[in-house]
Parts: sequence; structure tokens; C-alpha cells
Amino acid sequence: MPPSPVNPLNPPAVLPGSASVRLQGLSKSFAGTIKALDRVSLDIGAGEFFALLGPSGCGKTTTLRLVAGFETPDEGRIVVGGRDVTEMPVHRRDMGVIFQSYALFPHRTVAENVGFGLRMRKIPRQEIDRRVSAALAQVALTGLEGRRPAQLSGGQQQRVALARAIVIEPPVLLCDEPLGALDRRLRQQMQFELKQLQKQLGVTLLFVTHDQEEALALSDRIAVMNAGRIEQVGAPAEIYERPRTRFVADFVGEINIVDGTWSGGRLLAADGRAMPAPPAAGRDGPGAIAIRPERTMMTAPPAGLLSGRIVTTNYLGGQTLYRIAVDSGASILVKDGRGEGNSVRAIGERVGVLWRAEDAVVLEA
Amino acid sequence: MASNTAGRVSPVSAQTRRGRKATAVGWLIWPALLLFALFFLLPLGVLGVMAFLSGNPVNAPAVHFTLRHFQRFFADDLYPEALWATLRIGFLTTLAALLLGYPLAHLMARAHSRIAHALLLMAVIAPMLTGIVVRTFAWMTLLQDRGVINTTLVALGVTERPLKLMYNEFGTIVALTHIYVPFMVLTLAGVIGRVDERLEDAARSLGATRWQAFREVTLPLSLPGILAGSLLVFALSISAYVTPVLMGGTDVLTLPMLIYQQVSSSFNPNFAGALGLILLAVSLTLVIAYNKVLAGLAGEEVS
Amino acid sequence: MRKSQTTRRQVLLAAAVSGAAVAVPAVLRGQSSVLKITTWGGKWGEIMKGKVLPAFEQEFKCSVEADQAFPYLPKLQASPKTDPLYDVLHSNSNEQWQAVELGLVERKITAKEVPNIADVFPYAVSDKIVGVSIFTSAVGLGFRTDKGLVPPTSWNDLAAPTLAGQRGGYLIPVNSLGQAHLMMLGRIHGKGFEDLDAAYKALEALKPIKLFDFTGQMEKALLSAEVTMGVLHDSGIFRYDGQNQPIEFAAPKEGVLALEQVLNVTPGSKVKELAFAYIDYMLRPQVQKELAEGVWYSPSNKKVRLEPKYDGKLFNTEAKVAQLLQVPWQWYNAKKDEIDARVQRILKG
Amino acid sequence: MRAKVDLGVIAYFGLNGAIVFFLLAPIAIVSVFAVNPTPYISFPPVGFTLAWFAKFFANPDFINALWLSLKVAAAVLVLSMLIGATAALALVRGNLPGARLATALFMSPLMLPAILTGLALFQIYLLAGIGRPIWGLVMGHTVVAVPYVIRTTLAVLHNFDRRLEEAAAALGADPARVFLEVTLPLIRPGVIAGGIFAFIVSFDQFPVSLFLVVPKGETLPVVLFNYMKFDLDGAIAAASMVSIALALTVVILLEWRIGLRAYLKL
Repeated sequence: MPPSPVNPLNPPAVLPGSASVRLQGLSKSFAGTIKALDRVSLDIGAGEFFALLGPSGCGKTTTLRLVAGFETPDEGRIVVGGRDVTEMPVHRRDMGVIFQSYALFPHRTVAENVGFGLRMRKIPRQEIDRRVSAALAQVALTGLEGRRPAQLSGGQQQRVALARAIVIEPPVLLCDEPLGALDRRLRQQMQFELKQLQKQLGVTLLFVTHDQEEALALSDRIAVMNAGRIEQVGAPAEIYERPRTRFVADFVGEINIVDGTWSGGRLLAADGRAMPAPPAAGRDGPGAIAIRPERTMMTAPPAGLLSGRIVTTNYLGGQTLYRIAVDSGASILVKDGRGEGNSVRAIGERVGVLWRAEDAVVLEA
Repeated sequence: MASNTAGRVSPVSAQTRRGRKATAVGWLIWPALLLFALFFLLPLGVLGVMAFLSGNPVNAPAVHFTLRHFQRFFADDLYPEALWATLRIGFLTTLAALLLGYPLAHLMARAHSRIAHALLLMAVIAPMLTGIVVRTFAWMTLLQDRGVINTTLVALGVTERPLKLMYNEFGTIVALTHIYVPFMVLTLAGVIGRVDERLEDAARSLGATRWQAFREVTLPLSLPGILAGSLLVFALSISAYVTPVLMGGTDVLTLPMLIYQQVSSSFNPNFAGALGLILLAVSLTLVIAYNKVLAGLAGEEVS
Repeated sequence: MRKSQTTRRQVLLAAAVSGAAVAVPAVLRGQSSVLKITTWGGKWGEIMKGKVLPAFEQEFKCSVEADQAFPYLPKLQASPKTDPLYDVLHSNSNEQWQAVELGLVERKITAKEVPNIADVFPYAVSDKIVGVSIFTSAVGLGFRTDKGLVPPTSWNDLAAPTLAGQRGGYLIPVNSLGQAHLMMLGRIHGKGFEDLDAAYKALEALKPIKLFDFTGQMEKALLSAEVTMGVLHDSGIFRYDGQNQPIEFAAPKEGVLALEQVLNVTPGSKVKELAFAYIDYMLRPQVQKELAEGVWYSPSNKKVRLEPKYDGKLFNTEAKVAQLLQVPWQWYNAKKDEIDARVQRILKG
Repeated sequence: MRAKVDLGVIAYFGLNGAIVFFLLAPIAIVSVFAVNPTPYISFPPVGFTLAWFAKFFANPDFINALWLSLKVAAAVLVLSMLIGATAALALVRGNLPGARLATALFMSPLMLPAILTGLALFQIYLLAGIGRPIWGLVMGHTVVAVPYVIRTTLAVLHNFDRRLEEAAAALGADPARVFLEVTLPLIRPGVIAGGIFAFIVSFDQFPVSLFLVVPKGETLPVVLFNYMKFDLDGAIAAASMVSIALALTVVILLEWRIGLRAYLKL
């Protein structure tokens, strides 16, 4: 990428470098046995904030490393901004990468770390100084130019890593759990800053995380991965509200899953009673629906569809999360108290549980 | 997962390690291989050939193949006993160097002041610079019958006759230990320095005494250093010549001493070569076995 | 950043400098003929390098390459006979015998090649000797005069029980004084130099004994009173003449052993003429006197006239040299392996 | 502020003090020997003299040998750092079949009595007809010095965070730049530490040199050893003190410029 005279503080509406990322049928095995990635395809739009979400070992980091060029796929292509980069060596890909542990060069100062990529691009010394100062100002680290990474706090290191990645004005920014090491407060602040910076720069951002809250809060779209495959791709609300598979439902947020048998478009529980669910014509055999705790309601015992005893209560501030052991032996979560002012129920109290059919999501078998 | 942030060894290296396909970096092995082929394996080969010949083919015309040097080794108890003494002295020296070297390495690794560290470093390195021969003489000065220690003890009336501090295995091991402790310390300090101090704090917070915390946390984590350091000291002490010959008196006879005698005054490089090969084979076997056992204990691969 | 560049430059500079240093000496080889010899260090080496060798180089228009780093014979042994590492080997008698047996040096040198041989005492070219002995010392007993010892008169005095742990000897496998002393024990306690059983028994009786691998160390051990009596050659005591050291040399009544300094030529030498000329030069009375008075060695040339101080002590008359005992090295060397093993077993434990 | 005496701490520092004493006592003895007028080891000292130092510096054999030793050790330092560091890199990064075997091979010169290494090299040089060039001596030293560099570099490489290299590559550094800008500076403390070992091993090398030195081209330990056979006097101790001072200067310079601490604390 040729050096562009863009001032990161005042970016134009559309950055010339912002690029789409297309993954086509990527597969990767290590040592011939473990299939880390199994025919993964994704389309990430230019300027999109995209999260790869999944548990450890699901292949999300491998995907990121393939895009960055640290690994070569066994099969499939990687196209960035319309150019096939599958065979391109790392150092020519122009990707900004932020590592989980930041990977700051311990033997270099903050300024040297940030200026490293510019130096590799043979940019004149003065230009480097100017852009490094600008980038450090952008991440609020002005004044720390001469420090070594070991002399910085975790949050500061994170910002240096960020500045180092964006100063080269990459079309795509890759982040591997960049906020994983920070404490909760700092993390929320950095989430906010990262999101703001991404919008400001208009850069395409591919983001790996195992933290579903973080993914939901930041991303334009999320791909949930499991065992080397993509389970579902969608906007955060879609992923949360309409999980397609049991895995996605389970992984993203707290949810109640009710197993049963489909029969004539209705889901029948073990005792034969029909559970409230959207009509699912054409389904037969074992199946399941999922209902978010905040979509369930408590009633007096006989009125509910299921009944049981409250086992634990978690006061969340404004809301209370109840765990109810229902008589069939399962347990169900109910989030209650949306501004209705009813007092917190006591442990041991018998209650009934209800939900509306349209709030239940039918899971794929 | 979130706790993995300080991970120093990237998962990548672990993965690529398994696939046995040499990378471009592998070519960098060649300078070393060339050096060792020409200046170690070739000479070793010469020794190997000599060990099976009746004389030096360079100037003795009628040399022939023979096993007599090896037969000679086993025919007289003196030689196996010398081998055993060599290994015993090597083992005791290693043990002593470890016992003395560990505390010092620990102090060095944990010293926060730059000055203290530099001073300790100098104290450790200075003995290595004295020169092996002069250092051994210094020990003779200390330990001999009319040496510093015995003169002082006799003058103080602690003992009437000088203690037998040298001309035996004890004196040999003391002097060898002194010579090789620095190697142990410098190897260990690097490893101990890399053990996170907070781990000991964690152990102490769980009710461990300072000593227990050390024993349960730092000691096991520094096992790779102990392994590396003791291998180094063992290797060096079993091939030592000057110190045993000067300190050991009539009591000590080691293989390197015999080898030196064979070369320099019996003019039998063939038998010397055989003795060298036997020593190398035995020590390599021991070292590999030790490596396996301790690597198993440490639960990791140590090279 | 800047710092790392500087150090890299320094490393490269160091590499260049050391590379140049490595290359230089090989270039500076002279054109004239080179005589390669071995010689002793210490005071002897000082006189050799300071006076004797420069004069020789000047007179014979050559350069002398003198190796002072032990051990000589193994080095000679490793070099091809047709292109030996040395032209003249200087060593003690036992090594010369080994060298002859290995075919590394000539058996005999005569007055035909080295005219000055006509003037040497018979012992210097006797059949106990190969090559020619240019000097000898007498091996006897050195002792301290300040420890209330009765001056020893016999080799047996070394075995006195009061000397336990304070007597000194040599590492027999590596030191020819030790070897000669062992043979002496056989002669005193048994049928002769070759009576090993008697020698072993007598050696056993000397335990505990402190052993050294070189005479220099025995001298220092005597000086520091680490030993109070030990086997030593006379020059090892005499060289401290005038320094007021409480040490003395005793020639035992059974006889003193000859410690010959032997010169010999290698058969493959390319400059044999020069090699013989060097030996002849070393036998010249002036050279002999210079070295004899420098290190208290007894010259083998009968014509040497020493200062009175040396005259009284060194073995430089027919009558005196008659007392020197020469041991059968050829016989000893044949049995060396067996003796070494046995001796080491006796002294150990 | 509690004035409680911690016995453990006292024992810890006491023990370490004793160990340092053990390490330094012989050096103290050597320094006493170097200024004690008696021409042999004696205790207690009877006076003070600088005559032995004068004797050392007045003797061209000593001075030449000292220079030669320094030059050889410097060459060995550079060579063994180059060869050792590349070998260690190849062993860890090269994915070589038989890397373990090679590692064992690279350690074995330490286990063979060095006099045999010297003798065999001497034999080969003579057979090859190259005589005893000074580079032959340097190579002989290098073979016994390289194991130290390999060992210390391996230790650093095993703890190396490879993401640093990936980060550099992602920032546009080609493999050569990655090596020069990141890998090399980060393994440098290990290489330097090994280099210091190599320097010392060469500077103090006796048995390998024994056969490889030539007349008028002898290294200091060989000269001292042969000197000692005839004159075991204070000049030996003076030589030793001078070498300590010189070598310690080298070590301190390296520590100051590069920081051995970095290796030990890595």
C-alpha cells in the first residue's frame, strides 16, 4: 500500500484502503490429524466490524492467522479487496494485527514500536515522527514515546498495540482477543474506544473473541464458530434473538432449552403436554425450542405451563434472575422485574412458568 | 482461556514442531555441522581408528588391527577402577556444585539492584578467569599440610597434626567444585530468573512457609536449569586433568590422568584413544539416561 | 536503536581485527634455513633464548625454532618420519630411548658428525645413552636444614618413619626421576636395578609420600616445607645458591643417579648438517660453561673450566663422573606399562 | 516496623556469603602470592613486593602469550557466537530431523578429555600438511567453546515469543528484516552470555592448546604451565591477576553495553 496522506484524526468518509475480505472454503489441518478449520466461507464487507465468536479451539484464531498470512490454508482462497492474497507472504499483505498478548517489541521504545511498520515501508524519518505522534495522540499516549513496553500498564500496552496497527493505515485490522487481558472497567472503555476508532477510520475489522458480550456489544456482524465450522452468521440481535442451532443458543447468552418431540407442528414435552412454540409445519420427531430468560414469566403454580420451586435468586439491579427446579427434574431460568415493581420472591417458593409461543425459537435438529 | 494472556510459547511453534519438514532456517545448521565434522568428528574418527591399531600409522610401518587396547582396559582392574573413580568424582563434584551453586544462582536471579547483580556476577566469573592451573595451586596453598587452613588450625591449637585436606579425593572434589560452580550458577540463574516470583507469593498466600514455597514452586520449575547445569558440570569434571593430578596425590587415579600419561610419557596414543572412547561412550550413555529420567520428572523436553 | 547499531558495528570490527590477527604470523616466515629444536624453559630457556641461540643463528646464518612446550615426543610421534616436527630432540635419557625404539631419532652420534664428542666424558656416549648427553645432574636427596634432620647419607633415610607424609617423590609414570628412583630401590633392596619385586616392596614402605610430576614442584615443596626431604637432582638445590634458603643436597652413599640432558637428531631431518652443527655447538666449552654456571648442570665436555664455586659441586672430573649411575632405560621402557599399573596400585589407597 | 529477626533470611544470606567466600578465597590467595616476596607459595606472607608483576611485564614470552591468548579468545568469541547462534536457531526453528541427535553431538566435545581433542586435531593438521596455523588453534578452541553458545542461545529461544516475529511480519518486515530487527536483538543476551563463556573457555584453554601451539606462538596457559614446571614463583600469580583484570574488563564492558542481566532475567 502506498503511503497515503490521510490524517487519522480527520478521515475522509470512505478510506481508500478499506477492503472487503472474502474467505472461500478454507480448510486447515495441523500435523495431518486435527482438522482446525473445515471449509469455512465468509464475506466481510469493507468497513465492517466483524467478530469471530466461539469457544477455545473452535478455529477462530486459525481463521485470523490464515487471513493475516501466518499460516497457509490447505484448501480454499482468501480474497482481500478483490485481490487473491492466499499465496502472498505476510509482510506484503498490509494487515494491521493486534495480538492477544500485544506482542510489543520489548527491546524497542513505544515510539519505535509504533513507527516500526512505517520504517519497513521506507517512509521518511520526519513523516514517521509525525504519524507516530498523531497515532499516539489518537490513543491518548502522548508523552510516553520513550518508554519501553515493560514500563507500561496493561491498558497502555494495549493502546500501543492499537496505535502500531493503525498507523500503517491498513485496509483490514485483525484483532486476536485484544481486550482479553484487561480488567472489566478498562475493557469496557477500550471496547468503546476501539469501536469509535474503527468507525472513524472506516477500517474493516476482523475480531476474534470468546466473550459473547463483547461480540454482541461491538460487532456489526458475528460469525459463531464451533469445531472448525461456522454455525451461524448474523447481526448481534439476530444471533441473540434467533439462534439457529443448539450450540449457538447455548453459547450466546443464557437461555432455556426445552427438549421434546415434534408432532403435527407442535412440540410435545415428555408428559405429552404441548409447549408454546411457533407452529413448525412439516417437522416430526425429536426437537427443541429455546427461550431467553427475559422472555419467560412467573405465575401462580397451577396457572403455569411448568411448575416448580425457586432454587436460587440473583438480584441484578432492576431485574432478578431466578433458577427454578421444575417438577420434571430440569431447571429453568426466569428473568423478572421489568419495571413492574413486584418484590423479589423467596427461595423455596412454588411458582409456575410461562412464555409466549412467538418468543420461543425453534432450533435446528 | 483468559488466563492464557501471558503465554510465552506460541501455540504455533508447538504445532509446526510436529511436522518434520525442514524449514529454510534449518540451513543455518551447516556452519556448526561443518565445524564439528572437520574439527571434532574427524579427530574423533582418527582416535577411533587409532584405538584399534597397534601403533601410529604415520610413522610406524607395520601397524595392524587389534583389540588389545580394549582388552587391556578390562584385563586389569586398575582401569575400570579408574573409570569408576572418574565417574564418582564427577558425580560428587556435580552434586557439590549444585548445592553451592543453587543458592547463589537464586540470590543472583532475585537480586533487584543492578549493582548487587553486577558484583555477584563478577564474584562468580572471577574464579573462571584465574586460570585452571593457577587456581589449582591456590587450592594447594589453602589445603596442603603447610597450607593456610592447616597452619591456622595448628596455630590456634585446634589440631595438633595437619588435617588431610588434599592429596585425596576430598581435595580434588573441593577444587573441582570451585572451578565448576560458576558454570552451574550462570546456567541456573537464567532459569530461576524466569520463574515468576509471584508464584512463590501465591504459594505463601496459601499457607506455605518461605522454604515450602521455594520447594514446591521454584525448585520444580527450575528443574530444567538443574538438569542443564549438572550435565555441564558433570561433563567438565569427568574430563578434568590438571586438578586431579595436582590435588589428588597418590590416592586419586582418573581416566583423564591415565590418558595424559599414555600420551605424554608412555607414547601410546592408541591406548589413550581407546580410554578416551570408553570414557566418552560411558559418559554419553549416562548423560542420555539422566536426561531421559529428569526430563520425565520435569515433564518437558530439555535439550 | 542507535545503541544496537553501535554494538553490531563493534562486533564486526572485532571480527575483522581478529581475522587480520589470525592471518599475519604465517606470512612472516624467513627464507633462510630453519632448525627446529626442543629445549627446556625456566632459567635454562632464558639463557638459551637470550644468548646461546642468537649467537648460533648468527654464526650459522639460520633461524632456530625452539619449542618449549611439553610434551615433545608425542608431537614428534604424530609427525611423519620423512617430515619430522623437530630436527634435534632435547630430552632426558628415558624419553630418548623411547624415541629410538619408535624410530624417531638416530641411535648413535659419533665424533664424525659432531667433532666435540671426542672431548666428552665416557658416560655421555656410553651404551646406556643414545645420541649424546650434553649435561647431567646428579639425582640424590634434597632436604631441609631447619627441621632438625640428620643430613641423609643413604637412600634409606628417606624411609625414616618420622618423615611419614613429609617425604617427596615423583609420579612414576610421568617422571624419569621417579622411574630412576624406583630402579634405585631395586638395586639397594634387591639384586639390582632390574629387581622389581624388591623395588615395589621398598616403594610400599615409603607411603605416605607426596608425589610431584616435575622437579620444579619438588623444589617449591621443599622451600615451603610442604616436604622436608625428597628425591631431587643437585641443580634443583644448587640453583638457590646465595638466596639463604634452608635446603641442602645430599649424595647418598649408594651412589647418585645420572639425569642426562640428551640431544639427538631425527632421521628425517632436512637440515641434518645444521642439526649436527647445533649439537656440536652445544658441546663447545664456552657454551657449556655458560649454561652450566647458569643452571648448575654438570657439563659433559671434559675441557670446560668452571669457576671455583661450581667446580666444587658439579660433576666435572673423571673421578666424580665415575660415581654417576646410569640406569637401564631400554629395559625399563619395555616394562613401563606393567610397572605403571603396579606402581599406581601400590600408591593408591 | 517489627524488629523480628527472620532466621530464614539470615541463613539465606549467610549461606550465600559463605559460598561467595568459597569462590573468592583462592583468588585472594593468588593475589597474596602475587605480592609476597618469597619465590614459592608460603603462608603467612612475609612482605609486599611488586617484583613479580615487574617480572611478568618484563618477560616478552608472557606478554606475547597474553596478547596471543586475547586475540585467539576474541576470534573464538566472534566465531562461536556466529556458529553457535545459527546452530541454535536451526535446532529450534529448522524443524530438522535428528535435531536431538545434533544437540547431543554439539555437547559432546565437553565430555572428551580435551587433550585427546588437541592431540587428534594436531595429528590431522600434520596429515593434511597444513602444519599448525593459528586458525587451526582458533578452530580447536571454537569446537570446545561453541557448545556454550548453543546452550545459552537455546535457553533463550525456548522462551521466545514467536508472535513478536509475526507482529513484525504483519507490519511489513520481510523475513530478513524480521530476523535483524526482532529475532537477533531478542536472542542477543543469550548469544552474548554464551560468547562470554566462549571467551573464557578459550582464554583459559590448556589441554586443546597443548599440541596446537607453535614455538613463539604459545598461548598464556601453555606458557604458564611450562613456566611452572621450572619456576613456580609469584610471576605465575601476577600473570593470573593480570588476566583476571583483563578478562573482567571484557566481561564488565559486555555487561555494561549489552547487559548480561537481560539474559539472566529474561
